[in-house]
Amino acid sequence: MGSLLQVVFDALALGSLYALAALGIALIFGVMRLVNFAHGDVIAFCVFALLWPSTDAVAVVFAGNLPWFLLIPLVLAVGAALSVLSELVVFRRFRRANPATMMIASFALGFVIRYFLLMLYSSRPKSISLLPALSQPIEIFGARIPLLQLITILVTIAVLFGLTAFLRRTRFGLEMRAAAENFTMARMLGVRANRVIMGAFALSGALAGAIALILGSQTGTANITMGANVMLMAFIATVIGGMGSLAGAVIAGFLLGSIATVMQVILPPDARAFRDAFVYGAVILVLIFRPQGLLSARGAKERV
Amino acid sequence: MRQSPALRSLSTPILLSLLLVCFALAAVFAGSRPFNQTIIDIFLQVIFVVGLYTFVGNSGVISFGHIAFACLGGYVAAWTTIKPMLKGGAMPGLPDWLMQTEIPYWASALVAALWAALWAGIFGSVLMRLSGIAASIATFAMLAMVNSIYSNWESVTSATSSVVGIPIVRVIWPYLIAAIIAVFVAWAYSISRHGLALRAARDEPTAAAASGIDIPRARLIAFVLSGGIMGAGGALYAHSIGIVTPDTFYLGLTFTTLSMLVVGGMSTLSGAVLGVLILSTLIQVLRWLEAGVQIGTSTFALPGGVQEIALGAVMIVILMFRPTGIMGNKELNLPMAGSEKAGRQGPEPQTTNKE
Amino acid sequence: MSELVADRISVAFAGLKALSEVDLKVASGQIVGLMGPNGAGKTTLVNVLTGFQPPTAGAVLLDGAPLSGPKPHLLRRRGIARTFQGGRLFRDLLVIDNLEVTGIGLGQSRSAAIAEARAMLDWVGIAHLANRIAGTLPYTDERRVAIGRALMGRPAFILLDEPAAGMSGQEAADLSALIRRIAREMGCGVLLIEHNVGLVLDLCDHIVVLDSGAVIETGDPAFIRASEKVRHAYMGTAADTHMPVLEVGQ
Amino acid sequence: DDDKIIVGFATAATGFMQAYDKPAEDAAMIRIKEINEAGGLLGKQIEVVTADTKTDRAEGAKAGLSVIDAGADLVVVSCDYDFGSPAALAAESSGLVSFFLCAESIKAGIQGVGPHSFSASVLAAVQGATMAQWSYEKKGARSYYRLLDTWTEYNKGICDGFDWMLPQLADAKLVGEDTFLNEDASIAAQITRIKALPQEPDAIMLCTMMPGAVSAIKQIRAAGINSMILNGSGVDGSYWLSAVPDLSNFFVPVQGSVYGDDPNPAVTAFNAKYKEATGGDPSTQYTYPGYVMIDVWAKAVERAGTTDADAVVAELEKMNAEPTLFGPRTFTPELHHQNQARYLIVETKAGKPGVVDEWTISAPIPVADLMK
Amino acid sequence: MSLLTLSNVSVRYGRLTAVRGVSFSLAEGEVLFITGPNGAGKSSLLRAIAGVTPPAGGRIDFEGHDITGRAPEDIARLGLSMVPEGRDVFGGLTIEENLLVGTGMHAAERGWRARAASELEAVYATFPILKDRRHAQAGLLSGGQQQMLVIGRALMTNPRLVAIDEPSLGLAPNITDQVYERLIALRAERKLTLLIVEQSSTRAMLVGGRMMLMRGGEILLDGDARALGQSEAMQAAYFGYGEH
Ligand SMILES: Nc1ncnc2c1ncn2[C@@H]1O[C@H](COP(=O)(O)OP(=O)(O)OP(=O)(O)O)[C@@H](O)[C@H]1O
Ligand SMILES: Nc1ncnc2c1ncn2[C@@H]1O[C@H](COP(=O)(O)OP(=O)(O)OP(=O)(O)O)[C@@H](O)[C@H]1O
Ligand SMILES: [Mg+2]
Ligand SMILES: [Mg+2]
Repeated sequence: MGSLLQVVFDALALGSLYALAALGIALIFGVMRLVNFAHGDVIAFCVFALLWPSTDAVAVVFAGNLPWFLLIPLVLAVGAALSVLSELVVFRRFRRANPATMMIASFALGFVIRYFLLMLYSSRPKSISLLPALSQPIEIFGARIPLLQLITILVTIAVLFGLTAFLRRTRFGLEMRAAAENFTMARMLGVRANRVIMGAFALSGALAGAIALILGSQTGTANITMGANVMLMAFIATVIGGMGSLAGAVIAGFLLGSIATVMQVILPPDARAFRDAFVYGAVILVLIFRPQGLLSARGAKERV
Repeated sequence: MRQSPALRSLSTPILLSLLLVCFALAAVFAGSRPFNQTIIDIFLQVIFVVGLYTFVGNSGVISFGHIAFACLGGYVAAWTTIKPMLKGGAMPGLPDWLMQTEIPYWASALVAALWAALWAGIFGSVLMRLSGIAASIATFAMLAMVNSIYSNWESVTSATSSVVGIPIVRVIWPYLIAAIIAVFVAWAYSISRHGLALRAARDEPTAAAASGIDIPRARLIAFVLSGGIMGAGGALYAHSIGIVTPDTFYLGLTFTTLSMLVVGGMSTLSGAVLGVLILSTLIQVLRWLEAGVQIGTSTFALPGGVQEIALGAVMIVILMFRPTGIMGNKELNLPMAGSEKAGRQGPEPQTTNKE
Repeated sequence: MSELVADRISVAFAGLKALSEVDLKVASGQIVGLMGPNGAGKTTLVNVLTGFQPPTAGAVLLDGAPLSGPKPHLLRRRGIARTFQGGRLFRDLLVIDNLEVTGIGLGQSRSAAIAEARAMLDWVGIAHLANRIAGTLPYTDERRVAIGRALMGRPAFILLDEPAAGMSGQEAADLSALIRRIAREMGCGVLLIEHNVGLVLDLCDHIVVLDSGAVIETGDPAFIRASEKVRHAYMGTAADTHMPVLEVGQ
Repeated sequence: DDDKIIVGFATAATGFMQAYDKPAEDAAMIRIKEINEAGGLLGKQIEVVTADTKTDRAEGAKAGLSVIDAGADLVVVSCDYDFGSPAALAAESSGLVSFFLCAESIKAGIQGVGPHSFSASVLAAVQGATMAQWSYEKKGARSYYRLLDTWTEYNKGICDGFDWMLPQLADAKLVGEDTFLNEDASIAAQITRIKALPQEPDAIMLCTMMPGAVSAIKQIRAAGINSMILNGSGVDGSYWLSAVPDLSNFFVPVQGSVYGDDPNPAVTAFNAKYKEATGGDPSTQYTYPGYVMIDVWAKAVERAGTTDADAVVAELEKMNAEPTLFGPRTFTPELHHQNQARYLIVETKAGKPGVVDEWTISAPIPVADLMK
Repeated sequence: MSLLTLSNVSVRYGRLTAVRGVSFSLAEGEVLFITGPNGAGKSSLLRAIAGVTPPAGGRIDFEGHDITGRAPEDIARLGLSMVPEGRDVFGGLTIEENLLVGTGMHAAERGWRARAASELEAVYATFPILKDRRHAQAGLLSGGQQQMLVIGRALMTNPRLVAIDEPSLGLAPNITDQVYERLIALRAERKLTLLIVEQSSTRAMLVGGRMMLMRGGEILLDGDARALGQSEAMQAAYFGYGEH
């Protein structure tokens, strides 16, 4: 029983990160039909913002030493600011572009951010000690879960409910969803759509900041490509969750983490290296049986 | 007199091929081996982007997975062209007959095309039912699966370690010819009945179904064909540098290829080819700048990393001003439909009388 | 003679009964009108007949045999064609290609498809539009192209969903003539959905009126015109009821 | 040109390989400068040409061709086999000697490039074997757990060496094994498997590299697993230790110490020189093979009296336990790599790394075992 | 005082000129029908007024503000509500949410929520079917139901002027009547000004008011709806008889 619970915890530990990241991706996707590949680089940027620019191997910590109650808002603000900046400078000009164009633009933007970091910090991974107290595992019913992951799970769920309530219940949320569906029509109804979208970017950027904090404290590393893998999994979670459905994205994020964990547990040692092949195979299966996603977002299916 | 549309559009692949020939000639006249290699790379990229275009351009489904077929092709080159002796060491799990096989590079490219097309058929028959972003993710999952398998199947792919001993081909002609063939194949497909049906389905899937078009099947045909092109490209890529590893054929190449296609204009063949030529030229120029150019007495050089930043910025700017890519929805065509000479002879004497 | 029958078709969407036990029959050469208020289920019925919407209960019979498997492209190949409430042309293709593609979808050879497409454009009266990009056409012409496209391969049945919406009187009259020719000259069975009551009453041999997913009246035009039920559920000014009028002097 | 000797560096000046190539290249430059100051090689000054591979294979081939066209007598290629081999293959087909800056796969040499190719470093397998034997002999470890990051060949190489050594150690036992991927955000499931063992293993052989190594180590220690952790050289350096405060019971094999406590004072002197040249201390031991490379190649050229590739290769292949600043080096006609080497053992205790021992595996790892 | 004034407005799409130098003004409380054949430029004109397609030339004033080239949301906030051609419902939102989107622009005013609620009831009273399905997804409505929704939505914002492009498109005859009833009632209640585009002049003749005929991007006729509707000139202008 304890070991089963442990598997659940391990799955949650991995999944919570994907789930939280998926929220940031799903939000922007829901609002703009934009698959924001720059999101991963925003995550990396947030971590590097804690270090002084230097190409030495040893990281020169700068804001990273702040007490947590300053550190956390700072990182969230950096993420939000960079994200809003990217909307102002780049994405605003792509309102009418097709999704593929926006996606490549976001990819190019991510490229710019990545190489900018590379110039300042070199490609060498750097080590930082972020919120070290959070690495301690805690025991629940004989199963172990790092405090950090527990916090991640709680944050994910809180953000999910917060965002959902925000989108469902507030005027701003309603306007955001309307602008997402039909930008021009929303404007014709007096919605200041550009501001609304900027708000979405700010939220998504702050979520990137949150991921940065979690990844940073979990891995102890600042790495130019650190956001990329999480971003990729989050993107997949967004799609199999049902495009634009926040709850779907979160569930799918946890699901991906669980599949990976379960594969790791049940596969014989020789096959474990192929774990990802099984995980992606499962992704294909989910898509084949539920092309619209686990919780298909409302309006996703056009009627004839 | 109007010519048939098919014949009229023939000028597109011809013009594109001439452009490629110009690049090849530039390499020959420059006589520098690194430059020659650069042009070879450009031709390989043309093959990849044209292969991707064959599916993406006609179906409108963004595929993140096509580089998997290049991977399959690259390993076919490894399986069929490495000396049997070497093969045994690196990939002991190969079946005996394959172990003994040693064929020339062009034959390996052909086999690679068939092998990749076969797998495109197998994956495609499952995936082509999906559309939109779900299809994109499914193709990505396919890529990740292939990558995971090839990165770990020690006995037949040598896992993550580079497979060496693939004969290196450093002359430019085979690559030029392959790129031109790819261009013509893509062109022939897009004007074929299958291509036409698929493009119709791209714009209006509902109406296409109501017009009797079997959309999954139409997509599958394009998928198989483009998989074949990618496979051949992958094999030639292996011959251009002499090694293959699975991570050559993963996210990096996927995004380069997609970017070139989208920046060029993903719904036209001209966009596919010009996207490669323009971006590659840009990259090359930036690299020269980065390496330092002599202006007068002083050398001017960009600091390292600026090249990539500039490339990203230029791509964004191009897309800002041309959201449908450089070519938009237009094909490169002779200004005067039907007269094959017009393009090359420069401005024709103005003898036409205006009504 | 061929016959398309909706046999006790029901469709439910998550609690909403869009259609309940609807019967309908169209025979070759016949024009059947389908009327009803907004949301009555007319489009849904067409979707069922063309395979876009699997029915919750009931069956679609073609010449007495049930059609199995809701695959729109297969039903189209068996001769059940339709148009849509919006134009849904292949906007980036030429008009002629719009028709040619349909020929290809039906399995014709390329040259046969082109030949038939040309003949069809001519027959529908829009031969001059052959080389226009479909996306740039005005509304009325768009409708005609859509009808021409649906007529490729000479389907046994054609289902028209509000083809005259947004048309002026004269344009509607031209369309009406075209529809009559489709039935008379091609021998097609036509199912016509229209809110232009005059057009329906004038054109149809037989009319079915739906309301809230159920058939409330069927009969010939004269009968429908006289029906109190239909008037109540559906008719407005067109059947000369009261109409708001601005006070004089404004 | 006849009045100078050209060394061509087809290495990464940008991209992630730069972090590995640059320090080794700097060290090579120091050796070149020393030689030039001492009157040059065969009386000629050594000149350097460079071309950037951009951490890309296709670019690597181009960079190789560039330096060859610039007249290189020796082609130095990227640290890693995958990224260095395109340039090395170009050199091989031009009949030139090529050296990998610090590749640790057996393919970096005859097996993967050809008879003119060498590596300046030591095989990864030797690292795994060294750690296994040393911990067995000196630390009394008996139960081992093997955790492999399948991301690169280098990682697998370490574990291969470990696997080769383990059966030779009487009553040493492998109590479990698992894999992960460098980029995995969490290795919770792998840790659970270790925790599920009836007894904590004496040692965990961790075959991985940066940056995933830090994450793995952090998570292992956070989970309260205190076994010794044995590693390859890839995790050498103190730059990352801040991420795992107070790390202890952690062991790394190195060719020379960057911590200022190398038993050989000449190494410490080199470190000073390096700092003078680059402004920083060497951050990992991967700086050193660059120096060794120029050193052995120059000796071979002197002995051959020419830069002619075949003559130089013949001289290199005669080297048997040739002393260098970082231990003896041997090349044979079968192997252009080190399948046995002296390693310093660095232990990290309460967050402080320092040399605690020196170990050479009892027998070279047979080439046949390395090739399987 | 005129509420809306157009002076010499033109609209271009690339090389094609869809509206050529149109000028007219509309007084508060007036009802103006614009009719004309396909491609006359009616929709383009409306889009220019609403700021969706900025005019290529000319000037538009609304309530004394120059709104030429202003952003659509600013124009909407001045009280000009537009129902575009083709049903632009927010398919993923519920019907009620669709109706409420536009009320947000009054959020700065006091008591806007209460007013929004009463507007909502008024729309539901006109179109009971919308009330029945208030929590259903708008994208799943039938064509005509969507048309009701967009008209209702435009009225929710408490506008001074509504511009509606083909209100009767796809509506059952009795529903069309209801739409007009409601519009006319609103005009009486709060001096709502109406600008309605209809393909045919029949409805304008029934309702009365002012009518303009557009063709080829220009206004050919302008006058009383009933009088114009019956005139020979109308027929001729509509079909362009006697022009060539
Ligand atoms: N996919 C669906 N999901 C849920 N409800 C649906 C769906 N399709 C149709 N409906 C509902 O079924 C009912 C019938 O719709 P249908 O489109 O058939 O009406 P219609 O008679 O064509 O109306 P109109 O004249 O307005 O076009 C409507 O209330 C509609 O909202
Ligand atoms: N977005 C556009 N791009 C290019 N041309 C356009 C565009 N929109 C309209 N047009 C052209 O402008 C002209 C006027 O079109 P508009 O839609 O304003 O006419 P309309 O009077 O509303 O016609 P309808 O009664 O069919 O709605 C037409 O020739 C049309 O083809
Ligand atoms: Mg309908
Ligand atoms: Mg219009």
